[in-house]
Order: sequence, then C-alpha cells, then structure tokens
Amino acid sequence: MRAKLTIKSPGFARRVVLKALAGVALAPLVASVAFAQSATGEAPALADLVRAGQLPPVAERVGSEPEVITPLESVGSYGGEIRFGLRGSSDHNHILRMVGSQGLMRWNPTYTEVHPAVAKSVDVDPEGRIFTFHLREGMRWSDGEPFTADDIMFNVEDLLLNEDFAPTPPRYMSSGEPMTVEKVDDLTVRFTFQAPYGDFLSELASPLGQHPVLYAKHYCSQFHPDYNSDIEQTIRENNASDWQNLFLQKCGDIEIPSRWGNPERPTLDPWIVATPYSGGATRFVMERNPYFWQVDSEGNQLPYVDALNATISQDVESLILAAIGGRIDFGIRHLDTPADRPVLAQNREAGDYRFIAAAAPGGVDMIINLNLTHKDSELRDLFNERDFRIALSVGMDRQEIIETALLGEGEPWQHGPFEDHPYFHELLSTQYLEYDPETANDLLDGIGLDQRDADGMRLLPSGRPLTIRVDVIPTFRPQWPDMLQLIEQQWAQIGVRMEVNALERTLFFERTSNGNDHDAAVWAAIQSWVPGQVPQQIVPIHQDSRWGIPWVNWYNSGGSTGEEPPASVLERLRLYDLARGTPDPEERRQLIMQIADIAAGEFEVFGVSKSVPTYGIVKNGLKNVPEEVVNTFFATAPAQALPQSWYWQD
Amino acid sequence: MLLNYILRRILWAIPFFFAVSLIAFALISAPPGDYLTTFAATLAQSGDMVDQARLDALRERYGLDQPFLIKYWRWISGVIQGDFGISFEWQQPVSQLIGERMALSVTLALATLIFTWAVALPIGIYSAVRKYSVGDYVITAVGFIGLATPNFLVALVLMYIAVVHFGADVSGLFSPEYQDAPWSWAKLADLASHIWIPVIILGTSATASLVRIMRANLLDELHKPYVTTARAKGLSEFHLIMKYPVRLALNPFVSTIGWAFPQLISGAVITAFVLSLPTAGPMLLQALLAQDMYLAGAFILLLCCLSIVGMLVSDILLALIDPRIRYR
Amino acid sequence: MTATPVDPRAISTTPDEQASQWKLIWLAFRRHRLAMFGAAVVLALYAIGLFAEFLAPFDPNAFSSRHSYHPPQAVHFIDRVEDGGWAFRPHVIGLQLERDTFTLATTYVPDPEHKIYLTLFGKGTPYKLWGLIPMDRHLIAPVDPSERFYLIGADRLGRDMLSRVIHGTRISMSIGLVGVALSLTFGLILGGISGYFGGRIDSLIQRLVELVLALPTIPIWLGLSAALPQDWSPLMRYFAITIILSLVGWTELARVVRGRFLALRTEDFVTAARLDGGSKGRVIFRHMMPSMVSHIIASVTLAIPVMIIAETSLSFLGLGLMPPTISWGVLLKEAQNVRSIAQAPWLFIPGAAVVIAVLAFNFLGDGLRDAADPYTQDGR
Amino acid sequence: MEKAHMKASTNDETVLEVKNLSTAFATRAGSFRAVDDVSIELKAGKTLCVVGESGSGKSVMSRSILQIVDPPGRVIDGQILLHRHHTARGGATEETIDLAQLKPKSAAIRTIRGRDIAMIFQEPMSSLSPVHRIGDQIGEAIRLHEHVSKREARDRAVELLRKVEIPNPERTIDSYPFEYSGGMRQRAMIAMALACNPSILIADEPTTALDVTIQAEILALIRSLQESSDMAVLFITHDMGVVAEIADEIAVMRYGKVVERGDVYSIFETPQHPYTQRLLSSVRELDRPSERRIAMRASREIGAPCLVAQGVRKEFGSAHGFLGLKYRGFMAVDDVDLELRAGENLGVVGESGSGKTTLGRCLQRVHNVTSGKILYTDRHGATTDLAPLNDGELREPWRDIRTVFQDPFGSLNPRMTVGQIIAEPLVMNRLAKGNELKERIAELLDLVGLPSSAMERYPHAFSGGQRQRISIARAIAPNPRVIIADEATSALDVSIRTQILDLLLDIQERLDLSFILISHDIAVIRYFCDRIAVMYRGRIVETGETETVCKAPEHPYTRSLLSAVPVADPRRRGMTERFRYHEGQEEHLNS
Repeated sequence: MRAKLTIKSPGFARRVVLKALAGVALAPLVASVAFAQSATGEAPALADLVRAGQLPPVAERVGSEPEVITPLESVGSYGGEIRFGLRGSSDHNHILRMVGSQGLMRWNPTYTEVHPAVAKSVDVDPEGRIFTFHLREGMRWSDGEPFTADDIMFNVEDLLLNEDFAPTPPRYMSSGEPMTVEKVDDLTVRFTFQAPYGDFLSELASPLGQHPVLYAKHYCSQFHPDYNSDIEQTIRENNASDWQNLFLQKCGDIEIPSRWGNPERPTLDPWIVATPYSGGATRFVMERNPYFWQVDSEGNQLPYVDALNATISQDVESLILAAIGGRIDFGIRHLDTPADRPVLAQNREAGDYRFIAAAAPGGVDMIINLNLTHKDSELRDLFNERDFRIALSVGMDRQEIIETALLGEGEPWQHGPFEDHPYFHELLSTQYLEYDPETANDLLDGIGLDQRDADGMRLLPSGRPLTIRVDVIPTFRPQWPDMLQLIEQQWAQIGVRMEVNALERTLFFERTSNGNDHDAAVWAAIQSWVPGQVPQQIVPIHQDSRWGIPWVNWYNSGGSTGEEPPASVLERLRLYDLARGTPDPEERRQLIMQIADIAAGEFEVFGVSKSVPTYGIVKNGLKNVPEEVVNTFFATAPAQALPQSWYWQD
Repeated sequence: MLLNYILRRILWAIPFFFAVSLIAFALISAPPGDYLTTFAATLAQSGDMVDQARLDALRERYGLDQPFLIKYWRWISGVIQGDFGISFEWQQPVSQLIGERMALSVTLALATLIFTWAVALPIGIYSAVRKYSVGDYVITAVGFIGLATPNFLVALVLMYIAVVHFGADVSGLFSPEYQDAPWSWAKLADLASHIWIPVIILGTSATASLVRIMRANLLDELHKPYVTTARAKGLSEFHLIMKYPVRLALNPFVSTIGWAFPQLISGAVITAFVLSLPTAGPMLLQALLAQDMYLAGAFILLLCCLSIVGMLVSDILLALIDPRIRYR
Repeated sequence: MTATPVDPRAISTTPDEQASQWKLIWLAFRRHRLAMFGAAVVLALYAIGLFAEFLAPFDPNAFSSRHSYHPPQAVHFIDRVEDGGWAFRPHVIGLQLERDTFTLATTYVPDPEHKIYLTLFGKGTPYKLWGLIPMDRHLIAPVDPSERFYLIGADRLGRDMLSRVIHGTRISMSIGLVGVALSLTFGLILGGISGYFGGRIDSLIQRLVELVLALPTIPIWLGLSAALPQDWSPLMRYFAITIILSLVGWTELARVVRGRFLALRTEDFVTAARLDGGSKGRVIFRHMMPSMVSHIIASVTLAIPVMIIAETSLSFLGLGLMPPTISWGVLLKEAQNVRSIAQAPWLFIPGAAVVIAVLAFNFLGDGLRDAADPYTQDGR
Repeated sequence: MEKAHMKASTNDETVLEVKNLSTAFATRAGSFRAVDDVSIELKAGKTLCVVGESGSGKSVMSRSILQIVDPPGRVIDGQILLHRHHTARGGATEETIDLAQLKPKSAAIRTIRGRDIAMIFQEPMSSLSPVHRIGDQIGEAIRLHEHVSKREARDRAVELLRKVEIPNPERTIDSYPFEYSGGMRQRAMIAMALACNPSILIADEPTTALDVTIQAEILALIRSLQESSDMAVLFITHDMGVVAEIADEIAVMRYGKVVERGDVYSIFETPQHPYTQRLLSSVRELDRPSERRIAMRASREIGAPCLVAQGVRKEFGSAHGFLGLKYRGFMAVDDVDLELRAGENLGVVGESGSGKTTLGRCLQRVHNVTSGKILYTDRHGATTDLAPLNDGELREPWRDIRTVFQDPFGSLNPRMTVGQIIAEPLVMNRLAKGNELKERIAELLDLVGLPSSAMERYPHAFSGGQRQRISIARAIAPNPRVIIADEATSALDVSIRTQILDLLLDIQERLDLSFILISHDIAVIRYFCDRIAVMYRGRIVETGETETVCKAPEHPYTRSLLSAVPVADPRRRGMTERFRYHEGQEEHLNS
C-alpha cells in the first residue's frame, strides 16, 4: 500500500495523535506549516464569478484554516467531470462513497488511522470520556453561511438526542446513556460520555458517524418545530405527513436517498447536488461547491473536476455495457464481480480505461454459520458439537471450490484479518483448512452419526435423516450458490446431506436474523475488526451473527429478550465491551485478540476462501487515483482516496 | 341509450375499483418483511452498514407495524382524496414521482400499440385473404418465432451488439443532453429517434399474436353472406374486403384495445428494466422489490385503473362501432 | 352438397362417415403438416424430459474446474489409426484450459493428441431413472468415464450445457403441463359453472374473471412469488410457481369453457339428453364434455407455451425457480449478462430450446384448433 | 321509368342466355360438378323459376352467372350471354357479353354486377352488413355505378325504400339492419338490388326465411316491380307453391342438371320427368288430410285429455338487475289454455315469434313456466301438475312425453353412435340393458325404417331424413304416450316430409300415441293433425277441428294466415282473397 496522502492540519496546542491501529508503525503526522493565505487558486468558472462580484474571493470562501491535501501524484488542473454509473434504486450510498462523508473525523486512505477532517483537531482526556473538537476558522457551508459550533449543537441536541426525531444511535451512547455536548465557544465543542469510549473517534470517521455535522442549522431548522412556529403550514406545502418526514425529505439522512434529492440543502461536500437523485431520475449530477474547505498543497481550492455525473441504469448489465463503451470514468461498485473481469479486461482499450485494485480489508467472501441456537434440540446439540463443525470444515475441498467457482482467485481461509494485519489471528484463520474426508468421516462416526440411509447419507441419532439446509441469497453474490453447490457435493462424500436454500433477500432476513428459523446461512465476513467495525463472527453482537441470533438479541436488549448465551460467549461479550471503551489502541487489540482466542477454541463458524481483492476501472487520463483502495464502507471507499483531488490530464 | 350504457358501465367500475385496490394492496403487502428489511438487505448487499436503531424508528414512523386493514384503510382513504402517500425510499410524495414516468410509459405503450396495429393489420389481412399461400406460411412462421422469443433476451443482445459493434448506446429514451432538458420540439424529436428500439422489441410478440387474431377473425368473416351481397353489387375486391369483412373483423380487435394498453405497460416492465427506460415499469419493479408500498401500490392501482378504464373504453368503442351492441 | 337418398335404408359407407370423433379429428389433423411437425417435436421434447438422465451425457450439476466456459466441440467420426489407416471411431478433440492471470479470461487451446473417444450406451455417472431404476448407461458417453466432452459447451462452472438443457427440458416442459392442468381445473370448474348455470352465478364469475384480468400480470407474479412460504424445498417451490402461473392463466381457459358451455347448453341434443332422464352430471360429462374436449385440448396446447415463457420471465426477475433447480428459465437467467454474450454465446442455447418448444406447441395447438370440430362442414 | 315503360311494350326478348354452364368445386375427392351442363334463358319482363331440392345446384348456378361462387367453386365450362341490346340499358347496336369469359375479379364483370344484373339472397339478416346503415348500403350500390353526389344517392335511396313500401323512408334510411323486421330487410335488399334499375334480377330463395304472410307480400312486391320495369327475374326456390304463384317459366333442377324446362302451366299440368312428377305429387298430397289418419280415427276413438295446459304464461328476460333496476321481460306465452286428448294429433300453428316453440317446451317443462298449470294424466289415470316439479321429479313424466326436434343435425350428439343415442333414454330409465337393450334398439330402428347396422354409425353418416328417423326412434324408445314434434319436418325437403309424417302416423297406429305437432306450415298440419290451435303473439287465437278451421277460419289472423299460403296451382294464382292482419285491425287487400 502506498500511503502517500498526508494530512497537514494547522498547528494546535495539545495534539492527540490517534492511532487506531497500534500495531501499525506509528507515523506521526507531519506538523502543519501551511496557512490560510495559501488558498489562492480556484476554478476558472469561479474566478469569473468572483470578478463579476457574484462570489466572494476564494480566501474568504475557504476561511483561514482550510484543510490542506497533498495530492497523491501531482497538483492538478481544474476542469472536466467524473462519470460513473448508478443504479435506479437503493444506490444512494454509491453517491456517498464517491463524494465522501465529510465527518468530524475520517480514515486515512490506507484505512489504518483516523484523522480530524471537518474538525481541525480533537483533544481526548486520558480516560477516553471527554472529546473536545476544535473547528476551522471561517469554514462555510456550500451556500456561504458560516459553519460554527451552533451547527453541531443543533445537530446533536435538536436531532441526535431528540427521541421525537429518532432514537439516539448506540454510537453516541456509552453504558446505555447518551453523550452530552456543550459549546465551549463558536469554534469549540465538547462531547462527554458516562463511561470510557475509546472507539468513539473511529465511529465518527465512519460514514454513519457524520451526524454531528450533517445538517446546516440555518437551513434545516426551518423544518424543525422548535424553530418554525408555523411548521404545520410547511408540512402541508410539501405534502409531507409530519415534521420528521418533512425534515428527512428536505435534509435527508446519512443513508437515505433523499440526502441527494434536494439541491437547496447546504452541505460540506466537495460537490453539491445539481440534478437530484430522485425516484425515476435517469441522471444524477453534482457540481463543485464554491465554498469547499480543502485546498491542495499549492493552495488551490479543491475539487479539481467540475462535476460528478452519473447515468442511472436499472440493470447492472447496462452499466457493464456503459463501461465497455467508455462512458464510465470511475467505477468499482456493480462492476467488480470476478466473473465480469474478463469482459471488462478485454475491453480496456475499447473503453480506454485501466484497472485498479479494490482490496478487501480482511476476512472471507463467504462464511458458513451453523445455527448454534437452533430451535430443534437435536440439530442444536449436533451443531454445538465442535467435532461436527471440524468435520464439515475439513470435509470441504477449498482449493477445488476456489478453482471452480472463484476463477482460481483466493486462498483457503477460515475468517479474520490477513497475515499483515495487526489483528491477524493465525489459529483462528488457518485451522482445519486441509481437505481431509477421512478425518471428517472419523469425526462424524465418533459423535454418533454412524448410521446411514440407503443412499449412504448419515442419520441423526434419533434415526431422522440429517439434512442441513443452507440459506443463501443468490442475487447477493452470484458465486455463493455455485460455491454451495460444490460444497453440497463434497459434503455428500462424507455422508452429510446439504440442501442449498436459495431465498429472496427479504425472506432471508426474515428467516435468519429475525426468525432464527434457519439450519445454517451464509454471509460475507469481509472485515478486520478495527474500531468501527463489528467483529460479528467472533462475538454475537449483530444481526449478521447468524450463528447465535438469540444471543445477539439478549446482548442488545440488555438481557430482556433472546436467550442468555453460554459462558464462553458471555466472556467474549464482556471483553468486547471493554475493548470498545479503552482509548488505548494496544489494549484494545489485546482484548480483541483474547476474544479471537476463545473463538478459535470454540471454532463456531467457518469460511472458504480469503476475500480477494476485486478491481475497479479508471479512465486513462484521470490522475491522482491510487492503484489500490481498501474497499470498505467504513472508510467510505473509494472516497477516502479523496476524489476531489483527482483531475484530468489533458 | 348509449349514455345509459356508459353510465351503467361506469357505475360498475366503482365497486370494481375497490376490489382491485384491495387485491393490489394485499399483493404488495403479501411478501414477508417490509420496506425497511429490504432497505437493510440492499445496503448490506453493497457492503454498507445499516443503523439498526434508526431502522426501528423509521418502521414505527411509517406505520409499518400496523395491521393490514388499517394500513389499507389509511392508504385508500388517502388515495380517494388524491393523496397517494409518500415513497419510503425517496421521501417524496408518490404523485410527484410517478407523473412523468407514467406519461412516458403511456407514450411508449401508445407508440407500441400504433406500431403493432400498423404492422399487424395489413399483414393479418394479407394472410387471411391469401390463406395457405407462401406468404401466409412465412408470416405464420415469423409470427410464431416472434411470439416464442422472450423480449428481454432480444433486448440485451441488441444492446450488446449496438455497443460493441456500432459503439452506440441504445438504452434509455433520450440522448444525455436531453435527459433533464425541459420539453421542447427538439426533445420530442430526440424521443422519437430513441423510442423505436423498445417499440420494436416490445411490439414483436404483440404483433405476432395480433396477426394471428386478425387472420382468424377475418377468415370467419370472409365467407359471410353480406360479403357475397357486396360482391354482387359490383364492389371491387379490395374495397369490398376493406369495407365489410375487415370492418367486422376489427370489432373483436377493438374490444382488446382497452386490455392491450395496460398489459403493454405491465408487460414492458422487464424489457424496460433491461433497456433502462425511464418508464413506469422499472420503477414499479424496484418499488415492488424494495417493498416501497405506497409507490408500488400507486403504480399497481394506476395500472388497474388503466385496465378498468381500458375495459370501459373498449366497451364504449365497441358500442360505437357496432350498432348491435349500442342498442342492446 | 350431399345427395338425398331416395331409399331411407341406404346408408353411406365411406370410411370418413363411419369414423368416430377422434378418428375424424385425427384425419383432419394429419392434413395439417406444420401441426404434425409440431406434434413430433413436442413428443420428442417430452421424451427427452422423461429420459433426461439417460440422454444427458453427464450429471447436470457435475462441475469441473478445468472446463469453465469450455466451448462446444465438434464430433469427428473418422480417426486415423496408428498404422496410417482410417477407422470409424467417433471422438472429439480435447481442449486445454489456459487462464490469463490478470484478466482471468479463459482460452482453450486444441490438443490434437488428446482425443476423447465416444461411445453409444457407454457407462457414466450412475443414476436412478425416474428415481426407481438404478442405471449407469448414457446414450452418448466417453469411453473413458473420467473424460468429459462438451457438445454444446460448458457454463462457468464447467457443467455440461447439453446435460443441463436436457434436464431443464424436464422441468420447463412439465411446468407448462402441470400449470395448464391447474389452470384447466380452475377454468373448467369456474367456466363450467358459469356456462352451465348462467344467470347470476355467471355474471359473478364473469366479474371475477374481469377482476383478475384487470390486475397487471407482473405485479401479481411478483407479489405471489415473494409471498411463498420461506422454507419450501425446490420441489415445493416448483409446484408453487406452477400454481402462481396457473392462477393467472385460468381466466382464458375459463372463458373458452364458458363459451362452449353457453353454446352447447342450447343445443338440441343437450336438451334431448336432459329429457332422456339424464342427471345433470351425466348431461355435462357424457354429452357436453366430449364436444368440448377437443376445443379444450387445443386451448390447453396454446396455453402451455405461455406458461413456459412466463416461467422464463419469472426466473429472469429472480422470483421463479432458483438454482439448483434446472429449468430453461434458470439457465437463461444465468446467461442474461454481458459476459455470456461476449464469452460464451452457447449459454443462450436454452433460449433456442424455449423458442423451439413454444413454436412446436403453437403449431400443434393451431392444428388441433383447426381439427377440433370435425362436424362443421366448412371448407376452412 | 319512362324508358322502361316504352321498352315494356317491346318485350319478350331474351336478355340472358346460359348455355351448357358447368361449375365445379375442387374437393379432396376430386372435382365435383355442382352445376352440370345447365342451359336456361331469361326473357325481359318474365320470371323464370328454377326449382329443386337442397343440393340440386340451383343456388350455385345462380351465383355462377355473376361469377360470385365462393372458392373453391369455379365456372369451368359454358357460356353466359348477356344480350345488352335487349335490355333497357342497351343501345341500338347489338351487344352481347359472355360473362363466363370474364375474370371473377375483373372490372368488366363488376360493372355488370348490380347494374345489369342484381341479386337478392335468402338470409336478409346476414346478407346485409350489420354495422352499416341501410341507406349507406343502398347508396353505395348507386354510387358504384353512377356518378352522383352522396346527397343525390341518398335521395334516390329514400325513393327506392318508398318504392319497396318501407314506411317512413326518410327516417328509417338511417337505421341498421337489425332494427328492421325480417320482411323489411328483404324489402331493403330488393331496394338495393333495384338501385341501378337492373334488367335482370336474380332472387335466390328470397322468401324461404320469411313467414308466409310476409312471403306473400314480398312476392307481390317483386311482381309489381317487374311489371313496372320490364325486368327479367330468375327466381330460385324449392317451394312449388311459390313457383305456382310467380313463375312464367320453370326449370327443374336435380343433381346439378336441369331435368325439365317449360312454361308454368305445362310443367304443373303435364310434368314429363318422373322427378318433377314426384315433386308435384308430394306437394299436392300435403294439401289435404292424410287418408291414413282419417282411416285410423275411424277404427280408434279419441280418448280423454291427457295433457292439459291451463293459463300457462312464460316470460323471458325479466330480472332484477344491477342497482335494483327491473328489466321488463318479454311474454312469450301468454295465458294459454290447451288440451291434448289421448290418441289425437294436435297441431300448433303460428309464425315465427308467435311462441309456439316456447309453448311446446313449456308443455314438456323443459322451460319453467311463469304461471299456470300443466296437468298430465298418466297411463294409470293419475293427474299431476308438472309446473312446479324439478328435473328429478320430471323424470317419470319425461319418459311419457317425448320430443322430436326440428334440426336433424343439432339434435343428435355427433360424438355418440346411433345405438348409444337411442339407448340413452332406455339406459337412463333402466328399461333395458345388455342384449335386451341391443335387441330393443334394433327393433326401434326397424320401426323407423332403418337397418340395425345403423347402430354402429355416427349421426353424420346419415341424411337429414334418416336423422329425423333416428330422432323418432329415440323419442319412442321408452314407450311414451305423448310426442311433441317441433317443426319436425321443416328442415326437410318436400319429398321427405310426407315420408316422415307417414312414419309418425304409422308409429301412432302401432303404439297408441298422441302427437303435438308444432309447425308454421299449414299444409303439414292439415295433413297430420286432427285439431289445430293457431298461435299469434303468445296467445292461442283459435282452436278447432283442422278441416273446420282451414275451411272456415273464425279469427281474422287465421284468415290472413290461410290466405297467404301459396297454392301449388298456377291457375289459381291471385284468386284467393288476401288479408293482412295487424292486431286490432284488419285490412282487406286484393292482390
């Protein structure tokens, strides 16, 4: 990984360098030398407007403390647009990933550390309870209004902590208590938690942690009943059902499409909506934000390119055709299926694009979760036999599956971060990978599955035939049903009957995460357990922990619903709470490793192949695009590589 | 008489409307889960994380946890007042979303209908008049192949060939420069230059079946005594066939107009999806798949209403062109 | 144009006039050449479906990592023997997979040394015909059972397309049949009630039919298939999908049945049967049904292809059958992408199968419809 | 018109000559000559009647003249010479066109169709386009051959309609055919045919589908038009009565050939060909009571009433519709009292729509009755009211009261063998089974004059008359007491009619039956029935002994009905006094 982007923040008195990943070599941030007056360059079109008196000068627009970005390759030139392909529905996060989330914090391009972003700097008390954010002097919303501590107070007090609007996300709580916020001065805000909360800054760096700076008070308050005495009138005028609906309609939320549906809404993004992403749109266009608060190392205001321009297709295939036809300048999402790689590779010249790598942060593409809390007691007992799980794992010929279903790309892997990662846990990731049907048979015979039916398939001790039905969403990853069909045939060799149960996606959720009605289910586990991520395969804390859904419910409800987990799980839950609280990265790592130790010993879930890097396409001539991005939502990939710093070489 | 007849038909349409709306609503409510589970599922599919607590709050806000009949009542009472509700996905009033899409759908369907009729009628007449000729057999064979080939298959292959071999983009209904432009003559011309591809793809199978129907209808009429009467008058063969048997063979045709229309719109869903047409179809499909209830509901209801209106129009048209029905 | 016999005892004795209904239909049908051809194809397709395991060279799900997107191979019949002579030994030339490590594209290089000899009724994967008779013979098989050959290519997992299309025939052809059988049951019952009793019940059922017709098809399919109980096996799902397809299809059949019933109800011979003391059931089944059966069969034949296409569409939307069930729709769904068009156009062969089947059914149905009523002495 | 009158004085010239005409149909079995070497001549101002039974090729011949035979029929031989100079249209110079040489789709023949030669057809309903207005269809005929404006054409059409005695032509010209009655439609057809003052009118069974009273009017109309315009008329018919009424000359056709030609008197008085003789004799036979019946009555007494209708009403189509609207029904049978006595033959006569068929079905309780009683006295003397019974309870009475239907083709299930058809009532009523059943069927077949080998055949192997015999066999199978024969002979050719009626009498003699014969044909009733009931608009207007009623009708309607029946004797042409009857009024017409 070539981590060339460096963040230079203007000097601040007591700087806390946050090293989210203590295992990674500590690279202290280069002390900032750049200053406000460095905002000198701007796009020609904006310069014209300034000359015409329609826009204040650039230095005034970016304020005195803009964030200075050192471009990856070179300082760029202004102009052009980046075209990408959106799908017509539920693809709003694609936009988010292109634009970036502009929160108080953000991940570095290599997804190893978090840095202040909208905040100029942050102070953290040693216990990890009090976080003080310093904002940038003269920073403005995209409509030119100043961005101040009042905006954060509005966001937090009137919305985030306002149960009328929505329940406070757990991200802003510790020990079940929400945080409190105070405005120290116009440019300083202090967040205080009940209990230590070391993961907080990483949480803020995830796109889901943008809430404190999401809404512009001067605009969005008109849709809030506390600020608008005639709110009913506004609701009626906009055909909304209530003020919450009105608010979402006008100002959006992090993950809903209406975020990109209102061109009037002031944002902190490098581009602002020109043609909204709304139901039935065929095109989505964003144009540069004249007040964007980042400059390059030579003081030129970012972004370089004038616009983002997406055609909206219904079918993925037409996106691929668009790419081949050279009508897409950048794309990872929808195009990165390994199966499509040959077609896209063959047409590189025709479409005038190159490939970049979209690296996985770790983990496996497909993980198999047996339901350890199965409603049928016999199956439950069986699934809870460690030997049974080992037998199934060694009963899979992973290499064959990789060769056949994954085009040879991959490497046998159980799950967890890769070797070069600080959270790498060798035993957990690499035990029981060898294909060994004999051992599998022995193990199965040893746990009372020695009876077989006429077809040679094993019977349960009660005499019932043993059948494991594996739930899968075939549309999710096309290779999953293929892989499962191969596994079905391999398991049949060791006398275990498996059925692939292909389900429509909602049905899948209803049956697994909500109903706990599954025998087994497959899901992706592409993760590295860094703060902000949920290690749901080693500790049952999330709806995707399909190996113990009732335990997840028990944990998340504080014990009021679900089922109390066994001791080993309870211990891991305790350790996880501790890990989440500690502000010390190394201590956090230790705690997670302890969880992984227990998980490795239990061997509850098993995977097939390391999640392989996929690819993206970049039009030749588009500069400052890294050759590799870590493709994870938590870093808003690929926006952590700062598309605002990309430019077109003539 | 005619007025009375129309009035009676319209009165009938009212209970019909409610029955259809109830079924439509039941259908879109039938799948397990709701918009938010789909929402979560979609985001998860792209590797995005979902805020679970936020989802639960939204579910309550949308009233998704209410019983079926209450949801239906809320919806239908709104619909009667012209309020189709709010799209969950887009947070916009449904009526705003579907307006232009429906209009384009109707345009497309109309163009397809005209195309099918323009092609099918003469061919059908030819095929009936020249029964068992070489031409008839060729038409029959081509027609059946048209019937037998799934539309979406044709659409995708056509698109690929256009992109790879001609460097042309055949998807959509507008060139990029007109996509968001306000309506103008130039935009209309642009639409006309794009619409023919989906029209042909959509129209093929309809044309084929129409040719078959026309042929059969006309064969029934060709030997009726009134044809002999007209022939005995000294009418030329062409005028004779066009004025008498074709006119009567058209009657069953006209009675299908009303049906053809909504069926074309709903049948175009898959093709429109493949071709990324900005019509109602893909949006309906998405809304259904995303369980965006009110949006899907409005679409289905509109389609049903189109059908009901279609039936009405068919019946009235039939009454207009066939005096026997008018005076029944 | 028949002459009036003077002697009442003189009875015409031409063979045509001694024939029963079915014989007459057959005589009329046989003259329809396209229909005969359609009938032959349909029968062949059902035979393929019936003996799928035997006809398919391989297990349709048997994958092979070395044969992803293997192109079709031509069969060579003449082989050069070592001593320089020629011999009749059908074989295909083996192809060697080469995968580009960057683009992941597969290319196949012919390996002339590697000949795969084929034999009729050779031993292959064991199977149970109709789930009963254990067998291991296949119509065409490689002499060496560990070898593989691909007459119409392989899919991305190296599964033999020929075997998959053959097995898909079973599901796709039967789904039409089962679906239509269900439609027919609905159609017969409702159309029959409607047509026989008439009046209020008739108008009620007619309204119901109109109601169903007013609902747009695709949303109905979507709604119903999405509402399928979740934990159904592929077999149950198969039947559920058929029921859904038939739910939409029954209206047309109901209409036909009703029409025939209404027409027949006023026929004198039906009244006569009633006066002869026949019960309602006997009047319907002994007297009215035989007159409708041929028409119904014709309508049914024309309804089957609609079902086949519908299954394809549903599968395309991801709401029909799902792998590992193999149907033409499922196979086409897998081919519905740019990479298949670009790299493996042979994946569209199931599409050809659909076209052929639909064509054959249409020809057959057309012929049957024309022959259905041998008693109308019309020249048509 | 002026010109026509002038020409009328110089008439008697041949305008159309058909010489050795042959028309063939290509069939699977080879070429079939429907018209075989036919020669006829048409003279101006004269009527040539071509008479023959169904299938004799008379209709094909008439169509061959205009070359409008439906494919695969084709004129293959002969000449059709139109002597135009002998027509009103022709000039002084000799102009003869051979129509047989013209292509059927050529413009040349099209100018002749409708202009020189016009044609009217049997079915006025289906021969007019149902969706075009009467005026448009007439106007089209005018505008096709003459350059006149639409307006002018319309005025001419009104004039024509007036000429054919359509009331209110200015208004009714805009009506559709279905708004016209049957007679008006045929008048409109005639008006259309006369649109261009044709010199030849071909009338293909123009009155067959009409009631006798209307038939009489149409015949009178054609005759008067012919007189005023000197038109030659080729009149195709199977009805000797009509022939006697209208013909100047006659050509008798059989099996595609003309067997005899001559003027009307010589044919009627001295027929040469045996076929013509037989035709005439069967017509004449039907004109008087059956001797056989008279003889039978003498030996056997008429018994007590066995089937009695009291105040029977039947209303159709009355229903409570949507939104509680009540549709007014149509009273098909209105307060009918009728009794059938054991051993007698009762005739019900009436024109179409008079309710006679409905009455028959009510008597048998095929239809429900709206009110009234139907009292049936069975062979044990017990009397039941059939009116309130349901299908199950009617099984017994239905075994005793049987039906012979009108349509010999529709009443036999084509998918069952004759044996199965006849067995049905026996099996259903458990009267016979096994060998006994077979013997019984053979016996029944023998009774109706069919060989027992017929048992294995399907109905389509039989001719109309034979089928009617099968129908009779089925009716008498369970030893019934009453047979209701609804137009049992109407669909048959004259020569077969008497055969069937005699068969029925024969059976009556053997089996002790009572008949109700429903018919529109007075002759048939007179031949077969002891008593007669005349129906008009759902009511019975007159009952009585057949001979009494026929000779001295009481009711004006009966009188008008009887007066309209054409008599098969050209000498008595126009001698009967004609009455037109409209409810409540009576018109005296002297034709």
